[in-house]
Amino acid sequence: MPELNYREAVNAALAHLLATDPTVMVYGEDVGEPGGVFGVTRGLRKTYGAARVFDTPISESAILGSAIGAALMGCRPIVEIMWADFSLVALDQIVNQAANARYVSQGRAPAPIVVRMQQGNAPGACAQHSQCLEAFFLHTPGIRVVMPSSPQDAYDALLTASHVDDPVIVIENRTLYAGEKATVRLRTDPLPMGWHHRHRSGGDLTVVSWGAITHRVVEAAQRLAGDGIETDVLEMVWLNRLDTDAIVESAARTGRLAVVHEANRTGGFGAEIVARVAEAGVHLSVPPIRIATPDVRMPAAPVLATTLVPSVEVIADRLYAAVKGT
Amino acid sequence: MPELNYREAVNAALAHLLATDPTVMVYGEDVGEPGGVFGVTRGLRKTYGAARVFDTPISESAILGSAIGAALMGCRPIVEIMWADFSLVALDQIVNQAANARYVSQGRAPAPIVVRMQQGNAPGACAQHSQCLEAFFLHTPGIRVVMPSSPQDAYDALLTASHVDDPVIVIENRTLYAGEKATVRLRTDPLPMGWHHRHRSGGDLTVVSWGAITHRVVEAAQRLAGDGIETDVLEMVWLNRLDTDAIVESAARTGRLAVVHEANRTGGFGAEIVARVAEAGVHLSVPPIRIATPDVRMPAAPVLATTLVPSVEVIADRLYAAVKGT
Amino acid sequence: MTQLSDLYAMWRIRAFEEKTRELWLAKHIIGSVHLCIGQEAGPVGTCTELAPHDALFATYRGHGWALARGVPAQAIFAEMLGRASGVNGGRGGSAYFTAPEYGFNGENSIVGAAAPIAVGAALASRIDGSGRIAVTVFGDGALNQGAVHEALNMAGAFRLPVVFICENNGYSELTPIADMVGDPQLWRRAAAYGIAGHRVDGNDPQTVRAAVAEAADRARGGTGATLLELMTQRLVGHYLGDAEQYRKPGELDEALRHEPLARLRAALATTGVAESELDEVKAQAYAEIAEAAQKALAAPHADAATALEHIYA
Amino acid sequence: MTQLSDLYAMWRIRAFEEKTRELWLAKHIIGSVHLCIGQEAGPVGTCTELAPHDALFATYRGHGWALARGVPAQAIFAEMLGRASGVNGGRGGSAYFTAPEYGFNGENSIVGAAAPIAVGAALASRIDGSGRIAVTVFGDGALNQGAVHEALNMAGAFRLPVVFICENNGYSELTPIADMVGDPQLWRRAAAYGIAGHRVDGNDPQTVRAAVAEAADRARGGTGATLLELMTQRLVGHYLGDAEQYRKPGELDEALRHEPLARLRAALATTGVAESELDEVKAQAYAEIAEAAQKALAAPHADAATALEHIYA
Ligand SMILES: Cc1ncc(C[n+]2csc(CCOP(=O)(O)OP(=O)(O)O)c2C)c(N)n1
Ligand SMILES: Cc1ncc(C[n+]2csc(CCOP(=O)(O)OP(=O)(O)O)c2C)c(N)n1
Ligand SMILES: [Mg+2]
Ligand SMILES: [Mg+2]
Repeated sequence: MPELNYREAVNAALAHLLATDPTVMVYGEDVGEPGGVFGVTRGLRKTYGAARVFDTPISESAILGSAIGAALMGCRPIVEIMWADFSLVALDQIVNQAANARYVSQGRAPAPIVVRMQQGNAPGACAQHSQCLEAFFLHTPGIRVVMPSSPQDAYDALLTASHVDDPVIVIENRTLYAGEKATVRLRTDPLPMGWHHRHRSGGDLTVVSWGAITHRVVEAAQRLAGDGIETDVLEMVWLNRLDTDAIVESAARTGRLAVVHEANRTGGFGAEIVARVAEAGVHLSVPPIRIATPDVRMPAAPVLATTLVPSVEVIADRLYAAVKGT
Repeated sequence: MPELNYREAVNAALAHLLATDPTVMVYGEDVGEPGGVFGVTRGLRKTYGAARVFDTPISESAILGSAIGAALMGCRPIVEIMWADFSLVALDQIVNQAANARYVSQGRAPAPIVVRMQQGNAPGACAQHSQCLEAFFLHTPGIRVVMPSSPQDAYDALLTASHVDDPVIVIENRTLYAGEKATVRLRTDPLPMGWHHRHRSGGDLTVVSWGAITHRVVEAAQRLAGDGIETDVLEMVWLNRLDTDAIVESAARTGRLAVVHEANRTGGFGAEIVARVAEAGVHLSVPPIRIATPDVRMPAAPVLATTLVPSVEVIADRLYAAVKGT
Repeated sequence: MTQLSDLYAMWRIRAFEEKTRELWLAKHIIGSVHLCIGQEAGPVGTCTELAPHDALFATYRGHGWALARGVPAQAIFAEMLGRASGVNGGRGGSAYFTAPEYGFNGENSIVGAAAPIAVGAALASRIDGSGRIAVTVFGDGALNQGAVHEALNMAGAFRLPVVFICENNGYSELTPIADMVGDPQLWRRAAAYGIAGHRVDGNDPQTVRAAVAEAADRARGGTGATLLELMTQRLVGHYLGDAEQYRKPGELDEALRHEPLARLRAALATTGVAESELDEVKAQAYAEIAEAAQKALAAPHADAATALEHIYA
Repeated sequence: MTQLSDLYAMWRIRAFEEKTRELWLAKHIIGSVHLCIGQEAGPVGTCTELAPHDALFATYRGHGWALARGVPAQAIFAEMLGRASGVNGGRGGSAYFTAPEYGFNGENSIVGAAAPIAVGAALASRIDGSGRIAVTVFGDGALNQGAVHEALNMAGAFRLPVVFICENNGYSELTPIADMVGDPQLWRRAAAYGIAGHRVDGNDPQTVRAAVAEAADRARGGTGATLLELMTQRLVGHYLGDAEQYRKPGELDEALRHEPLARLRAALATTGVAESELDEVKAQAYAEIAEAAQKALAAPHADAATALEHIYA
């Protein structure tokens, strides 16, 4: 099993899909010849040819719309939107087009596209290159959403997404691409979608998170363990399909709930998690909390941005307070 | 005080704004000469001239973007997006542009646009003309959102929106335009934003809703009153700014919470309401409920659609069950 | 004889649209309906040039295109009537149904959104060996939509087998297209994309056919896309219920003098086809359509219990 | 003498960009930075033709435009350095700052998004009596974005006072524009919108100036918009850190022979300006910029406690 970083894992998944499924195409801006602005698609065009791996004009509606059209004809396109923020120039194609295809045709003309995008803040990024938009896609019935944060999940998410017969948004994170290498099992049979990870088991507090910020959550949870606080840390790799039962089970057991996401607080998917737990009738001993970026636009200066996106310290402090009541 | 239906109330507000503020422009597709596909802007072009009231190409990005540009120059444009669904071809201009203008310029270059749109299902409407998208705008810091459901609120919402120095999305509903006339006070001093209505006062159950479905909620609440169940019915006309305190106060008092919206359930703004009440530490005697359109695309056939959008009966039954536990 | 079959095909569409209006007025059909009365020559001239495996993407004004492509009238009526036997079981309705088994890859109720989708169908044919070409139909106003521009550009840059058909009926809903563009000769936009462009009489099925045949050849031959501007007029409102206050005096009378059915009928009469035969063609079309509507009306409504099916695989 | 002041203005931009790179390499500036080295003639030739009340909208590659419009170098450095004294107090950074008090109405980090915004600034001038014209700058690749198309069309249809400036530097990020369009003569797209269009040498400030002057006259005269394609080349990567593997062999050497500073210097030398004077102009520009950077570096960082201000009015 090879040692791969996140970027290499995505690349390996794409290579595998191109190699095994002749209907797979991989395209987007700078995706072909240059191999992607983050190097994720490097080498694929050379191996799999310009008809299947190619660059496009700066035309997100054409990228997404054409993916839908190709999927309607039986292909399995995997397209890239360079930043989740840019999907907003073409959201129609995801929400009004891809999401409806299966339902309206009663299953006869589905649009099983895979849209890779990456999102979130990175040092110095401006407000137009920093948003976490998963909540938009999660409020769109008909669309699946997965947010891998490790090389293994990056590989598995893509493999599964390409085999799922629904449109899937795979949300990556550019701060992870060049991260540490890990042993990645290059499975060839896709996992069933919907998995999550329990990073720690504990009885004091349920902590639910997803995406890159999970790394901070895990670190914060480690610190809490040093204080004798045992958290149950769930990373929901798939947000749709979501394993609500796992969350409810944990929250019912610990009696305390925190949700952590990088997206802005109001209307973020954390609200949905809290609502589902409340609706399930789980009795919490203290009110649930959401740890998120406040309702703000993202400033470019790192000195400002770092006070907004929850840090390990902020997460640890708030989790601590949730348990110790301070 | 005149008797106006919803459409006439919107028209009256637009006329007042055009008459009193020379920087107001009113434009959009079919808005000028034809007076709008719903007749909302009828007569305005004739009175206020083609430079201020005009039709546009079918170019939502140009409509929204140009509104921002005009606002940056000191104008107060009021533009129409014919259906909320169509905003998805141009969401960038709202989320990446208008929402950022004030923050990034530290208040020196705000974009106080008003975007009127209407949304929701109506009999026979297809999946691309039926969505309720308020949750998208409510997850966009920097944007205000108001959803009037009565002629008076339609008038007041627009008046206030045009005076607010932030971008405001005014979400109307086409099923209301030709509704019953009501006495409308044509105030000239805008109300401060953020208001809500308490349609009924009661101690058994807090019911929070917004938009056109509020009419069904009020009717359902009346039925419940017949069964001796007294509900506290809050219509949140403004969803941003939201009067969270009013909701929390009511829920704390009744110990029961239901949120009703027409938007799809998962990731709808109902989740935010439930989450805020839970976070506030309100002790509910029964789990909160959300009554919403399930996670589905909207079928055109009324016989199908009516089983999906919560009806008065469904709302009444679920509210009843929330109180009586059946 | 092509011209007689064109006449029949166009009467069928006309009859279908008239029956649709009748059903709408009688409140059997609920919701927005966009008729193509006056625009029948476009679909009839085009669809004979398409192979079964070609892809066709239309708009909300798509009944005529679906019929010309072979979708059974009864299934479309049933769709608009919300019947289980509707081509989409009532999910799509008048303005958003699809019938891929007939090579009719769907209406679309978002202006211009199908153009990039059609480009994707053409992209697919680069790798699937199908030889498919893709045709996308939209109105004059749709050319002002960003997505259409992106589609035209991508098709031009990649020399994809796409035929872009713009039905220029003079209006975008209630607004004259001439007021919404800098150059009302819309076909000239093709040059910007490096693709072929032509404006043709869109009320004559033979003229349309010849133009489409040439464009389809170009597409199949691998030399690229075409933008065809079909000049036509709708003789009815944008949608049912449209008060049409935007019409100039005499405009409709003038339009009636160029409308495709009267024209073709007159042309055929000149070539010696008997009036009785021409009447018979019309009568047959109306009879076929009446029967289809009748059967659709008699079918059971969609089952509400199925409303949540097919959201996900 | 215009040409000497052009030389100075261009050296100022060059010096600014080089200093920016230095600060980025030293990790004083964090995040994406897009330099306009090689493209200095566009902003310098353009901005002299704009009145203070005109509106100018640029892109992430906007330092040169801001400088030419009069935004102080120090305030831009401070912005990129995240200082409280930055032109937006560090909110915008290198790629998304605005300085409306200088008639610089902002960079934009969404490709093409500023074009419709500029159209709105022109719309406003129809009712506010300001006589303002709006200028929007974007790259070659941006012309393939739907929003730019919609902006061009609206400006054409309404004959609005807009000058669309396309800086064609041959690449959209890492991809050659020639591969992404059907016709690489981008200026020809103007015809589709019924507006004037020209391609000019974008590396000569005087040529740019003349073209902009004509376009501005047209705009001020009420006869409509113009699309100007400025042919230029960036001598550096798309962003700092770009490995530029997409360059063809010899491409940069060739580009260096046409780059605006060397050209103007050589031209001035031919007309008899002393080498020493030319050196002095350059030295002055570098000195001014070095001092601005120095001051910016010395200023205090933005105050984290203010990060939540100005979200709403
Ligand atoms: C993106 C979008 N904007 C607006 C509309 C509303 N709308 C529906 S049809 C139409 C006019 C289209 O005109 P044209 O393209 O000329 O087609 P026609 O209806 O004349 O066939 C408009 C504006 C829409 N459906 N989608
Ligand atoms: C809508 C959108 N899509 C993609 C991007 C990513 N992106 C940033 S710059 C760029 C290339 C722009 O090329 P061009 O317009 O030629 O301008 P240049 O950078 O060459 O000045 C791209 C694709 C973006 N910022 N916005
Ligand atoms: Mg039309
Ligand atoms: Mg470029």
